[in-house]
Amino acid sequence: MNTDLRIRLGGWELPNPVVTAAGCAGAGRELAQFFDIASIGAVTTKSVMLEPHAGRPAPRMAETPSGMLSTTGMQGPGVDVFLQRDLPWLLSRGGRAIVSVAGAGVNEFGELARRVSAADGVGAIEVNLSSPDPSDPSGRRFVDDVSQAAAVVRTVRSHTRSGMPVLAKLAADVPDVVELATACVEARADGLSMVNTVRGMAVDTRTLRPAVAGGMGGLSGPAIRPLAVGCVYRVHEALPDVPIVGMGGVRTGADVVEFMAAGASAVAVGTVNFSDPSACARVLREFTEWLEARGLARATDLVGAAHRTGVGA
Amino acid sequence: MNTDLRIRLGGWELPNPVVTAAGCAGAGRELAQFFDIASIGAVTTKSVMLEPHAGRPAPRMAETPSGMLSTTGMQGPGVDVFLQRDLPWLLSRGGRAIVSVAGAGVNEFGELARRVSAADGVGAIEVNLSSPDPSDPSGRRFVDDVSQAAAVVRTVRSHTRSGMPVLAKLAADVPDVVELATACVEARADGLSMVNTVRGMAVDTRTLRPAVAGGMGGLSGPAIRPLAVGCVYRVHEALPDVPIVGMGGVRTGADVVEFMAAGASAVAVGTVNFSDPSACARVLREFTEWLEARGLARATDLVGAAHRTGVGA
Amino acid sequence: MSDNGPVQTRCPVLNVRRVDAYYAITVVAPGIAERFRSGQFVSVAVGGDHSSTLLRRPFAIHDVKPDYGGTVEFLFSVRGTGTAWLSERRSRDLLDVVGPLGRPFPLPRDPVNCVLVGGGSGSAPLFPLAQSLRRRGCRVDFVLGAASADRVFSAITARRIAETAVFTTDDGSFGTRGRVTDVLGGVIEDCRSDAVYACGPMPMLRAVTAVAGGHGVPVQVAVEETMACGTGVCMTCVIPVVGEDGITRMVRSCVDGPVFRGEQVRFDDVGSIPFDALGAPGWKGSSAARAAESARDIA
Amino acid sequence: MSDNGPVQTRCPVLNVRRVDAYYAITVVAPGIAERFRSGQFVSVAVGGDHSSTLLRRPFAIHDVKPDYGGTVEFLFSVRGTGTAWLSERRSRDLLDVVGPLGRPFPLPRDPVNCVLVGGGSGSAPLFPLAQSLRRRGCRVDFVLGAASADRVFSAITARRIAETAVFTTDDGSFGTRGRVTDVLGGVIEDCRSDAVYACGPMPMLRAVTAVAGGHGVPVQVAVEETMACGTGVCMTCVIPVVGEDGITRMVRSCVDGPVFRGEQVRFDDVGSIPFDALGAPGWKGSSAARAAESARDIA
Ligand SMILES: Cc1cc2nc3c(=O)[nH]c(=O)nc-3n(C[C@H](O)[C@H](O)[C@H](O)COP(=O)(O)OP(=O)(O)OC[C@H]3O[C@@H](n4cnc5c(N)ncnc54)[C@H](O)[C@@H]3O)c2cc1C
Ligand SMILES: Cc1cc2nc3c(=O)[nH]c(=O)nc-3n(C[C@H](O)[C@H](O)[C@H](O)COP(=O)(O)OP(=O)(O)OC[C@H]3O[C@@H](n4cnc5c(N)ncnc54)[C@H](O)[C@@H]3O)c2cc1C
Ligand SMILES: Cc1cc2nc3c(=O)[nH]c(=O)nc-3n(C[C@H](O)[C@H](O)[C@H](O)COP(=O)(O)O)c2cc1C
Ligand SMILES: Cc1cc2nc3c(=O)[nH]c(=O)nc-3n(C[C@H](O)[C@H](O)[C@H](O)COP(=O)(O)O)c2cc1C
Ligand code: FES
Ligand code: FES
Repeated sequence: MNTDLRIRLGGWELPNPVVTAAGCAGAGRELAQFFDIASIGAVTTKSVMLEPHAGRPAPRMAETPSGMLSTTGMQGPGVDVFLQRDLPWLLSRGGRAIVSVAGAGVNEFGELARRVSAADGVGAIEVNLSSPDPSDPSGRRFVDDVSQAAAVVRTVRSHTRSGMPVLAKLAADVPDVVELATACVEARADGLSMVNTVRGMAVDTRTLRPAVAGGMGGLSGPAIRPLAVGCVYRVHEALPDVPIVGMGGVRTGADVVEFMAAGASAVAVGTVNFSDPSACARVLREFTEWLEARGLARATDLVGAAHRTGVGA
Repeated sequence: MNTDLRIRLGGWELPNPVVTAAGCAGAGRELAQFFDIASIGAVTTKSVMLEPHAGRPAPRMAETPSGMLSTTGMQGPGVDVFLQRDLPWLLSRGGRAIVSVAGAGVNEFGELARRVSAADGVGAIEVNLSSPDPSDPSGRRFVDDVSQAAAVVRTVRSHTRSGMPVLAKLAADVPDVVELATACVEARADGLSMVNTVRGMAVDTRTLRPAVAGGMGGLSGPAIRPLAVGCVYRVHEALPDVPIVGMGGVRTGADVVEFMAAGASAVAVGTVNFSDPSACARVLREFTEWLEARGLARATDLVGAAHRTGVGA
Repeated sequence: MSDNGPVQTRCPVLNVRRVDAYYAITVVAPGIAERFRSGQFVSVAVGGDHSSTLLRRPFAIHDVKPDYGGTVEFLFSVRGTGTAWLSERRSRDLLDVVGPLGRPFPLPRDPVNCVLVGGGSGSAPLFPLAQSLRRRGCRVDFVLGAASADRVFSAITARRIAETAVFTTDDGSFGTRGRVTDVLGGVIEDCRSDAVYACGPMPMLRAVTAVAGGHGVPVQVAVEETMACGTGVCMTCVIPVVGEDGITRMVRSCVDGPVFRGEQVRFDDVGSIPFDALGAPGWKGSSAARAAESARDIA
Repeated sequence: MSDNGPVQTRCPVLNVRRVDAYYAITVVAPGIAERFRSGQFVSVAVGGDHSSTLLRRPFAIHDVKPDYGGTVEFLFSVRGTGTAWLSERRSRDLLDVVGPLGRPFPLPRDPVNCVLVGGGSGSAPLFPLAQSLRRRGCRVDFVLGAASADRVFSAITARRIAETAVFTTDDGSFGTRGRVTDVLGGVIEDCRSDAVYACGPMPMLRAVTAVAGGHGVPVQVAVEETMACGTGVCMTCVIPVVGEDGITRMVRSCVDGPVFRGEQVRFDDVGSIPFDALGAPGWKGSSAARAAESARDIA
């Protein structure tokens, strides 16, 4: 059977729905040692900032049941190095790029969008609204203030060349994810990526100190999948025409099915890249086999299936 | 060594910090087949409502990575039956009772508090603020509105006989758990129980339908422990003198240590009672062994240790 | 803590066998074996101490033997992660097993004629039941159905224990093509059955109850609802059942069942809350109903 | 996908041995064996497919043999859930192993004198290193330390391979009572060492670096930072390292290490972000530094 795996994010077509999650695949180079990086839908690159950032002190991670806590704090070389060194490498291997941007303050987002969308070969821009705003000492995130989040999206959209999709990356631990999503779409986001890590903490029972430096970290991995699927489901219900990149704990092809049935058009593999460096290729294979076994001709037919009855049942 | 396990919740002393979580141990009768129910700190009973409630349709549960989703919807026989049948049984076996109450609307909470605190032998009242208010068709929870939550606590406090501690049970998925906790304490809660299940969802990939009836369910189990520990840590930081009953994914004695180090005075075992019916006794034993191995003489010395440096290290 | 309630034990696996499409695991569990009555089940922890699959898996007890102080056997087909893990166990591995759980089949006082109806792996609890009934002098007849020949359960044993044994398969690869209910009426007539016992999926139990009712014969059904705890504390396994007092309650199939009188189960309403169930949104609690409720189960 | 990069394979366990306080696991992994250079490590998935312990565990490669196409051995002590699970593996079980990972020890071009310093299980990577150095005609001396006698690593092998081998234990139960650094200076003098190689906990590496520096001898250290991925994508394993250009960067110990030149590691600042590190809050990016950065690693 010839299963049609193609999906669309706004005006951009991807060969299949499996992408990487920002910050969990670098810019593709390391994982390309384990599978053909051009074979998956796209690589979402680690959020890039205007300037180099050294990130947070160690320890930066702790394992938790079916998940992990981390605080890398946006470490990266800055947008210049990214555009000169990392992006060209990815494109040279035939990879498709969703470039995640993180600004310190609204204006930086505009500058980042301008530079990134001017670069050759970028497929889409993802706006990281869920990491703490480095320009705000209180540690507040853009998603904590719906109007701030919308302002960032509006700025990015207006600095991004037309036709290039802008995806707003949301968090699950917000007062009302549907309200946030709606505000981002009204600010002209072409799609939504959801969800980012969820704030949490672990105590190291050997030292009796917080297990990651600074106390709170971001929880990711299969543990948070029900939170993520719930967000995707509710947002798709409210905004059925807006493409969603679903993520949070994807480990198998069946998890891709779960996210797509809840309403995602594409699905990102994050933390599981750490535990299984060939995960993206395996997940894509398992997903394809699932579609074939169910006799579904098009991957897109799955999108939102859990909102209807009797799809492919 | 003679380790002192006693802890206090307001004016009430418990022989040790291990209690059951509401809705995860009935009123103690079923688990008493597996261990001596009087040996643990207390039994928190399933939230009782004024009238009998049939709860939500099936399927009511789905397994998720290191957790489960559930929607039982407050099924129960109502407060009369509880006070005549369930509570006396628990007390007859020497058990200590924290009675969880759930009202449909603020007034019912007052009536419940009046009746429960008038009954003989109740140790404390826990106010379930985190399940949907059955009198509100939108499915909103009391915790979603800080002033509503405070109003409920105030009402319960004023209908509860003086000297009996009132614990406000909070959720993790609220805009600001510290603000909520502070409002409850200002409304004269003597302590806080945290956290309840976190809203989430799973899709059954066989049927492509939501795995629990109604779509969204409550996520519990070890998966949510980092969320719960994070809430306890932040609230203890803000309100160091308020006793906290910590819960969310407790599975072992080390997890009790983790919650206490984050700031809990007592720690509840919930979902793990389902997978291991003798869990409470095992967890208490493991916790005691941990204290002995570290040479800590008093369990209370652990409370908040992660906020200081060098405790018992 | 209790002499006839369930116990939790780490039991050594005696052996794991393949039986057609099924696996049979026998564990050494004297405490469970000595308490067992037919219709009861065990719940088994899967995946080891650090597994991400938190919940136990329930399995009907298929056989109990006195060897090694008492062994317990259960059968299963591989369905998902838990049963896949179980199928990989080897002798001497330890399993954490809780049991026996649930209410057993009520046994007739007199030596009456009983038909035992099972579907696929749901047939498991009928075998110890058949033994108990035979010991009481009852006549036992079997009707066993399955999707295909390799899923028909212990056909040889059934033939050995029972007076007659009729088999049906969906694909006709063994016995009669069709469903158990296609042949059940005839068996009840031919064997002059006084009682029906049935285990299997909910739609089958509903159809069996209808056939038995049509013949004026009482039926006991053992249901298989999804269960988080199996011990009665989680309230996730409920189904609507009409009590002796005529009131419908959402009862726990793990401790109030899994065995119910067929006509008391509101099969049409499984998966919903009937409007007239105790405490349903539409329910108006009469003081009589409430008094009945508080009188119930006061120990 | 690449000829000298790491590979991911499901490898059969050849055997699991106890060696004093340690376990040694040998797996059949030709792809890893053929690529291996000393100082590199493997990362192993633990707990099975449905484990709640998501992350791999990193272990230094202790030995590589040509048997069965290529075997790889690593040693570990039981510390937590992952190592406990590993200690229960049996021959023929499959392990999901990724490797070889990390930058190997740089080897001297000339046949110089080398001291190899290890602490506890941290000594593992020194043994294949010693073999490589010997093959190049280098003189090898060992200084191995541990908490107690049963934690001293492969004393016999060390004596066999090396010109001299000195042992220290914290409790004096074997060799000299004290720490490796108490004896290291003497060994460097006595053996006229030209280079030091060290593996073990961070405080030991720092002390060794200080001693070697005091004797004007270069030192290569292999660090053990907590690692989520081991392949360079997660950025959780970073430590502050001074580059050839004098700029401090937070570098990934899994792919930029685990081997570093001792004097380049800012041991005092491990666990923090030095104010002058590239991109630190206090850092003022000069255009020169930025240009250097973008020139770096452009493939
Ligand atoms: C009282 C009772 C007795 C049973 N006896 C038997 C038996 O003798 N032989 C047998 O093969 N099976 C029996 N089952 C069904 C058996 O429990 C399931 O096949 C098993 O739980 C599937 O687990 P899994 O991890 O392989 O499947 P998964 O689908 O991965 O399980 C996921 C979750 O769903 C639950 N679940 C899945 N299928 C069922 C089901 N059919 N019924 C109830 N819960 C389910 C699991 O317990 C688990 O919580 C019985 C069920 C009940 C309630
Ligand atoms: C490059 C490298 C090489 C190593 N080589 C060896 C070796 O040859 N032999 C050996 O015994 N140990 C070695 N270690 C340490 C080994 O990885 C840990 O002992 C092991 O991960 C502990 O896992 P656990 O599940 O038993 O412990 P847990 O404490 O349960 O592990 C929890 C988490 O902490 C991490 N962790 C725990 N201890 C360490 C540690 N000391 N270093 C890094 N991460 C840790 C684990 O990887 C895991 O993510 C090495 C570590 C690194 C980074
Ligand atoms: C170590 C780590 C680094 C991350 N870095 C970023 C980032 O730079 N930008 C971003 O938008 N999300 C980042 N995330 C969030 C992931 O993209 C993803 O949204 C989240 O981890 C949930 O997916 P998962 O459970 O599959 O990992 C990071 C997550 C982890 C674990
Ligand atoms: C099946 C189930 C029923 C619950 N019922 C109640 C309840 O009646 N009242 C309440 O306050 N919390 C209830 N909870 C929440 C638990 O008390 C606890 O806060 C939560 O499950 C987190 O702890 P855990 O991860 O240990 O289960 C319930 C949880 C579960 C899983
Ligand atoms: S399975 Fe928990 S009450 Fe029945
Ligand atoms: S462990 Fe992930 S980058 Fe080093």
